[in-house]
Amino acid sequence: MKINNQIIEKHGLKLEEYESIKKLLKREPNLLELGIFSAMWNEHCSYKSSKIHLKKLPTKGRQVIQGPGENAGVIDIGDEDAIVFKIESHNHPSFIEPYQGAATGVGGILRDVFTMGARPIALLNSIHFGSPSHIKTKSLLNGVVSGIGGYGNCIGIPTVAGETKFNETYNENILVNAMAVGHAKKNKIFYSKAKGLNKSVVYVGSKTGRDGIHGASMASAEFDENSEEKKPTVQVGDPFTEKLLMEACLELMKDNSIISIQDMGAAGLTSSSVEMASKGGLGIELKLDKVPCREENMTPYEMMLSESQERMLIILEDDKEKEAKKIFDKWDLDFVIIGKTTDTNNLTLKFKNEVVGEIPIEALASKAPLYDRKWSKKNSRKNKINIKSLKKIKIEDALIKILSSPNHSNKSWITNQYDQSVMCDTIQKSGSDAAVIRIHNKDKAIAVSVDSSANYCKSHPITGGKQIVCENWRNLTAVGAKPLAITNCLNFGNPENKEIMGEFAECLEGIKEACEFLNYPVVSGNVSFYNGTNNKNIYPTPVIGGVGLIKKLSQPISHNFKKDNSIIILIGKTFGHIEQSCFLKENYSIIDGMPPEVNLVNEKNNGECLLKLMNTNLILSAHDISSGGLITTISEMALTSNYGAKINKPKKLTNIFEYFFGEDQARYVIEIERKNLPKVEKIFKENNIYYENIGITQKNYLEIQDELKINTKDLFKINNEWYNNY
Amino acid sequence: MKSSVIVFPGSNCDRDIAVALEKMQFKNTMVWHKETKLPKSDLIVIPGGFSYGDYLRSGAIAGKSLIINEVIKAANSGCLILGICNGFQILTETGLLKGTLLRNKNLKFINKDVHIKVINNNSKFSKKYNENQILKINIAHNEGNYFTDPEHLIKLQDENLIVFKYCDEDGNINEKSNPNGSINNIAGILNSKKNILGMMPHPERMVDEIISNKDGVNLFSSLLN
Amino acid sequence: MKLILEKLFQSNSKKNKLKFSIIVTLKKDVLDPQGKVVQNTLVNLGMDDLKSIRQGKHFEIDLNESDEDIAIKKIDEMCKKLLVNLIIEDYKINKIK
Amino acid sequence: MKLILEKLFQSNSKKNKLKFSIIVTLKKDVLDPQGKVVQNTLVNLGMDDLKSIRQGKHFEIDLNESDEDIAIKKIDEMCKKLLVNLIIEDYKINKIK
Ligand SMILES: Nc1ncnc2c1ncn2[C@@H]1O[C@H](COP(=O)(O)OP(=O)(O)O)[C@@H](O)[C@H]1O
Ligand SMILES: [Mg+2]
Repeated sequence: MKINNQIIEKHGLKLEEYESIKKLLKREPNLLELGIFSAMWNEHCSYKSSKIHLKKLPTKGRQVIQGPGENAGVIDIGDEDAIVFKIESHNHPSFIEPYQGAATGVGGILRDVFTMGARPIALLNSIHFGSPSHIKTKSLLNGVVSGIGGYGNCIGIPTVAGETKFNETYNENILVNAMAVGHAKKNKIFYSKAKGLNKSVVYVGSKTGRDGIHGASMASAEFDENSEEKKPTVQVGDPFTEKLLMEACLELMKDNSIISIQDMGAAGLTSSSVEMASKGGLGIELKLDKVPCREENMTPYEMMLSESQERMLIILEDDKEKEAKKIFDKWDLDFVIIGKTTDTNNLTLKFKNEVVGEIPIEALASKAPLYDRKWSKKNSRKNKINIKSLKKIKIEDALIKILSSPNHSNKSWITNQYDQSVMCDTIQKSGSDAAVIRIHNKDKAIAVSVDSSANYCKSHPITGGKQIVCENWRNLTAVGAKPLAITNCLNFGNPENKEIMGEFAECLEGIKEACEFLNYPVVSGNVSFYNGTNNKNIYPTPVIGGVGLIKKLSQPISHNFKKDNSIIILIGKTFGHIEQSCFLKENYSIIDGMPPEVNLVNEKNNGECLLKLMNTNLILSAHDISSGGLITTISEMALTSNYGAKINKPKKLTNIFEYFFGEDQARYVIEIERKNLPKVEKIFKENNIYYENIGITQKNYLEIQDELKINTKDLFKINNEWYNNY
Repeated sequence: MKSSVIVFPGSNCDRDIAVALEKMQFKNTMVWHKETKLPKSDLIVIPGGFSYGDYLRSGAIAGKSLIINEVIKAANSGCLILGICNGFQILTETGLLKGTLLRNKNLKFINKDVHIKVINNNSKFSKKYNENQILKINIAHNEGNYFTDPEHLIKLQDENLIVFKYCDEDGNINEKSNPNGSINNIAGILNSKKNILGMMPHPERMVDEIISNKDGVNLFSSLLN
Repeated sequence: MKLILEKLFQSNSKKNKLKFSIIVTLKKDVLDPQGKVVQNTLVNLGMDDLKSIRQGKHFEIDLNESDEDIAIKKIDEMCKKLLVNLIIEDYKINKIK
Repeated sequence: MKLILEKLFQSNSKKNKLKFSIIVTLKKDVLDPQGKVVQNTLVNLGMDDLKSIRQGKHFEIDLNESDEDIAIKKIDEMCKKLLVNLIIEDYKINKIK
């Protein structure tokens, strides 16, 4: 087949890019080679638009064993233990087929983690849907949630935390980000870098079918009206096979037979083989006749570009094939030597004794295009909202509006569909600031949370970027964990648009600043561009997934009030920042102005002081303040316990709505025993912490003097109604 | 006491039950499904999970495995058998327990802590509980909706073969406290000879205070002689 | 009362209820993990002659509708709206009686 | 080599492979939670004429066997041994080709 412009475009390549391909090859590629270039050079694999910005992120620290660049990041949690984690997007496939899209998203991220030698111990997800009233939303929500559950439950890894948000910006482009966390031994981490000549390249796992051919290009292409018609062969997840693959790989990893291992993710066999070879500075030769195929008459093109799930590529030490095969036989999985490492520095593809494709590895990897795309700074609206000019409402009504809104409703409808307890190490499940997972057989635990704030990022990307890192850090701190490192999933619109590219650059600037200041490095991540339809881009939605350490396990801190008549303290300064608040959005449909300012010094100080208090057992319960402000936080502490609270009216601040609903950062609400007040205050003063004693807990009622009195059982009902009636 | 835990491809609560058994001082052995001999054991546990992906019908394919013949032999000679969740489904598929487990009435996977009432504390599996004791225990399943024919249901009642029923916090057994649609709120049953217990809730998840509670402990200690 | 009468009348006038069967199958080339496992199991049980098995769904539908064309249209709508996942599944409607 | 020849020969002699469809339905008295929910959903979607819907399974089987009687026997065995839970399900075998 002669390659023409149409074919080039169909492969998602620009004509200039095709010219570079010819230059690199010093000839015209054949169709197979073109397909391989298109897979490797698209945004998803090459990071061509994002790379120069990603380079700015802090990725180092004493806690970091492996930063970005491998299948997942690795951090040190003391003793011989390491935690391996990463987040990844599966947005476009999930919009087309929500169940399978979400399921295979979970499957893919799990492989990234167990490829590195870690047993997965927790799953998280961040899912964003369009407006609840949009016709597609309900079935997408249903499909995505049961897909996530379907995969995680079957494979037997608890899904312990996440976030679920609705915003019309996602009407035609939902976000499904899945994060996996695994536990490994520090000295038993496996990498993808190939080493040595003439080593066997082994294919293990499921057979290759015509699944998602060009899925990687699809993931990087904008939707248009026809995309529902295009219907690429959807990848179907097979969690059962993944479970077998995971057990088999972990079993093989017990001895020293693996040189390098890499899962087949986006762009399947192509990207996995190229990645191993390029990292090792080697060539690789594949005999495609050997590839286990599910369908008859599959072509080299199809084999190289198939995105069939539950497959891995392994490079083995000499003479280990037999032993290794035994393990895969035991688990009823294919195990086939399909090639070897070479010194040619080429990817060489043979089929029926003929070379059907030959490409220099570096042309696919290091010489892939790199763009410094134009970007523009955001011109943020600095509008101030004057609450007094708005229609008068009662605090109670405003609070009910928030607690019963889709975004703030209790998520049990979702989380009850996930097995959160399997593996018997889940100490704290969904519903708290962060989930807490014990390290098996150990007296320590990790805390995990994922967070995003698209509205903040839209209105002022730098602040928004900083804010999510802080919120994530705060969520871990609130359960008594020392935050260690993050992974991030950067969901943005079309990078060829300079405003979108600006949102990207500035969000990253904010993330970088916060991570640097908090010593909270980025160890892995994923970029998803082209989220949008017909030139309508989604709001910038970077998602942060954080991992923290609880060194010595006692009962972790949860956020429900524990006792009657204990003291409630607000940590951090309240300015009453009401712009971009949930209060204005839910009650007045106003989304305007700047997000709350982020003060990294206060953030760090307040959080570290809170950890000190926790380590001296002075805290009964704690909850960070985020969307919805102080009163929403207090309500959440009340509605899951039998205790309410009696809160004083603010003395200084003029406007009571700004005080109770403002979303100023770096704040927490804590509950302490009366008798401990002097000790706690002393620690606050020593550490220069601004705090206010705002009230006490009491039985059954949440109360603000003269303003509000509401039964906690009613609060619970209000908070649960929306999902149950949706 | 010696116990064996049968491991199928796709079992995923096998480690959890092994940890619980060892914590309760059982001497436990894991048995891979392809094996044809069972080690000598006083208790055989078929754990939860998704054996063979729960494809076809949950428990159906595991019910055809080699080792199951040995389990059936052991059961017939009076060995104690405990099937939890997927294990219960496998036991009904092999016919060791009657009835079947259909999809949950809401067609969704359900994971949460529910309450169950000890209906019969006169069995080897439940003797350490009090009659009518209310336990809080975790369930996690897609197909836990127990169904059986009217005659068998009568038999279950007459011969006191129902060990656990779903109830609410105060012990009320009704439709509202029935999480999955099981007939008569049944959560766990015995065979006529009372040496086989199948139950959907997960007692192995309830043996550690820091994780949950200890309401599952007495099931295991009942089995220790 | 009026309502009940009307309903009675309605169902009388449509006495000849129609019955349909719908067979939903996975599209060609779409992975069928269930079928795969079932196939392996059958082969292990000694069924060597089995070449392939694919699993699908079946629905049996009774309609209060005596006009066959209308009925089929309705069934087709049900398939498209709920019963079938058109992205990965095909379906066939058969009249049983 | 011998093995390959034998295989070739085998598959030649049984050229007329047969294809069957099996429909597995829940027995009448068995609760069908899935069918029930589907039915409610369809009625909520406005399908008032729906009288009842029951969900079952469908298998499509290719056999390396040209003798129809033998084939049906084999399929029947597959049903009894694995595909059908005879306590709660009924089944029907149809030849497709
Ligand atoms: N899709 C989901 N999967 C699992 N847990 C979820 C999901 N959505 C929300 N949650 C849980 O619900 C709780 C509330 O979420 P959120 O309001 O985002 O918390 P926070 O404001 O503390 O970050 C958290 O414990 C979170 O883990
Ligand atoms: Mg929080």
